[in-house]
Amino acid sequence: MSDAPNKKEESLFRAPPLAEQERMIEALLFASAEPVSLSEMEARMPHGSDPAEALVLLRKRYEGRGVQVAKVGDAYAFRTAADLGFLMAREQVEQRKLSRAAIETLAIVAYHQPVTRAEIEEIRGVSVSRGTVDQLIELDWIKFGRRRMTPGRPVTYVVTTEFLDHFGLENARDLPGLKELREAGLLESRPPDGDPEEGPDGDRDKDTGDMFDDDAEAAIDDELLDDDDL
Amino acid sequence: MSDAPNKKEESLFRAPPLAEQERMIEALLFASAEPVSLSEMEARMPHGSDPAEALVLLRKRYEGRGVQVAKVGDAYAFRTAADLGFLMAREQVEQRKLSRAAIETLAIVAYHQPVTRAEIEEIRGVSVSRGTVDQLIELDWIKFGRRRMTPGRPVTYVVTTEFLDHFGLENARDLPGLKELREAGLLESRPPDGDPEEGPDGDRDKDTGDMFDDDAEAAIDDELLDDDDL
Amino acid sequence: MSEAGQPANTDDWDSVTARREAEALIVDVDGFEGPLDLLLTLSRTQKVDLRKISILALTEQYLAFIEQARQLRIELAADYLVMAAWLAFLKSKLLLPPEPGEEGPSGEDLAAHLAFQLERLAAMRDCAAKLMARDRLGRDRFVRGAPQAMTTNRKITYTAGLLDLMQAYARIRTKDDFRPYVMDREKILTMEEALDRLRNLVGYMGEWADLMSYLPDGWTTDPKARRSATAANFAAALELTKAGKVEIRQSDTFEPIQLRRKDT
Repeated sequence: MSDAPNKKEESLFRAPPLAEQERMIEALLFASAEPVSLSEMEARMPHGSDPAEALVLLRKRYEGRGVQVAKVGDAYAFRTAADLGFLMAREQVEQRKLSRAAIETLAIVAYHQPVTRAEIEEIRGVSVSRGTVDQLIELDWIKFGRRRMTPGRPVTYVVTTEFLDHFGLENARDLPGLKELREAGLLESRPPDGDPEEGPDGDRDKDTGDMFDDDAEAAIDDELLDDDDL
Repeated sequence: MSDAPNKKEESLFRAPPLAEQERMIEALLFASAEPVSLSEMEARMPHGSDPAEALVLLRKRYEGRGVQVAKVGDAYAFRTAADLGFLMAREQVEQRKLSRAAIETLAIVAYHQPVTRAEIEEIRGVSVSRGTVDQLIELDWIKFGRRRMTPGRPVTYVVTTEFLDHFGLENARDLPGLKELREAGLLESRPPDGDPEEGPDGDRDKDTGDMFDDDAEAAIDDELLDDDDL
Repeated sequence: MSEAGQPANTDDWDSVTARREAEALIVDVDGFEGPLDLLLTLSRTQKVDLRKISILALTEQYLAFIEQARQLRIELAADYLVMAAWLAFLKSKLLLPPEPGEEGPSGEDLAAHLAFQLERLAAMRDCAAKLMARDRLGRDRFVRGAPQAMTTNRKITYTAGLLDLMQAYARIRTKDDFRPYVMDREKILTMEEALDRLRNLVGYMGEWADLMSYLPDGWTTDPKARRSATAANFAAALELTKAGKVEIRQSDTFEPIQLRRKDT
């Protein structure tokens, strides 16, 4: 009990050893929410301390370490070494299965592009939710194509290069047609009465044909700029 | 775009040098106020890193420094050295005044975990008010453990990682005086047998023994995952 | 092991100091955390190791305390009275010889248990004090004052293979005239049929894909059909593997079985 005041008094006259001061600054900088100025260090440390000198040692100690003593204005703070910033952001990839609505919509865009939402709905026989289209756009698998020159100038959808990459296709035209699908056993039911040849190169040849030429691509960009429908 | 997978593949084969891994852990632990688990470190560090090994180096490096690597459960954190607390008057968090009941209940949970409310009451000889347990849960110092497989399937309480962190314990086995209490038979529910042949470590060895053995510890972790009472 | 059986030593209790202490206790009765706490406090007047405490003396003290409280018309919680009743019972057990053929624990056992409870409570109090005196976070040890945000960007990637795409398209295009596969033996897919079908699909198998994704449409919902189709498909997949057409793998027991085309 009687030791404590003595000890304190002693420290009034004898500053702690420099190595001890270095430890103190280390703890102070670590625990402080704001950068700490020299005068503040001095105010907090035992009387007679020389934070400037101890700081030199501390900065040297942290040279090349994972954190560094940085000077911020006239104050000091620990900062993550610049080359290790990548550790702070972590990417976690989660795989999910695409919903049935999304995969069907995607398939229709792939086989029928450029295709309007109304057409997608007609083919699927159910309405297509905004979310489904948005999701496919966000996935970078479909994008807006040229507006259809019909009343209302509806926007069309086409597949993207990313889509082709992902599905390992050179071109959307490489997608097997219905006949091939059937031959591959992918169609379990009897052939539909419609055109057996119908496929991506079916009767929409003209529409599809110009889909991937340069003009169309350029047009798409324009579209997005003046599209007030979004 | 096409670079990324290559880069990743490369890192599959070459983990960073150990010294570099140590820097990374240093940066990670400095960045976080909460303890960082080994698995979290591993997830953030380049593939093939061995944080456990690098941590040994890091802990050694900070021995006696102003900040220290503390082990908290299976996680790690930098904490300022306890002897320098006096510098941090400004950072001091006002410690919530705990009632005697709360403090005793906390100690009982820590030393007897997993422990039921009835057991706490039996030890204190008085009923435990709802508020006491709530307060400790709110402080994040205790949590629900696995239900006891006895009639009524009562819930049990165990201490948390935050508890360990707050009181500077690596794990619950490091509680002060735990060994002595066990040897004196004071962690049991009945007095040591009077039979001089048996001694305090008599036939109830098994009961006491498993209070802190690995099975029990593992059980505590499991608990949180499947406890549907929360 | 305890002195419980010995006659009560009430000398201390009669002393002026002890009386004063007891009166102070009564005034403070609200401050006690139940009868055990009160007993523990009373036991301190014996100034002996808790292990050597005289339970009988303690019992006398407690009963006297309750009696005084009653005289002073201090209302005591029921627990205190229950304890008093129990201690009175204990006292009689300690003082009277056991009745022949009596069942249950002896007075000595009960006294030993009470002594144990007191010791255990005292130990816990001790531990609590030690715990609270440790170098605590936010008081003696400090966390990083300027933590940096460590983010985890949860990136969701959607998996869909070419096969899914084509199957989806086929499903839509054939919806109108779709009818379930009808066979002689309903709900039984033969291995030959599965093999024929899989052989055709091999060309489209790129990356590893779940065997189950190759089940024919219309065979996935009905449990019986699904079981048959799964078995047939699996057997067919093994055949194709044997023939060197596909590769097959399973990461663990009960994990999905995956197939991919074997590049030659």
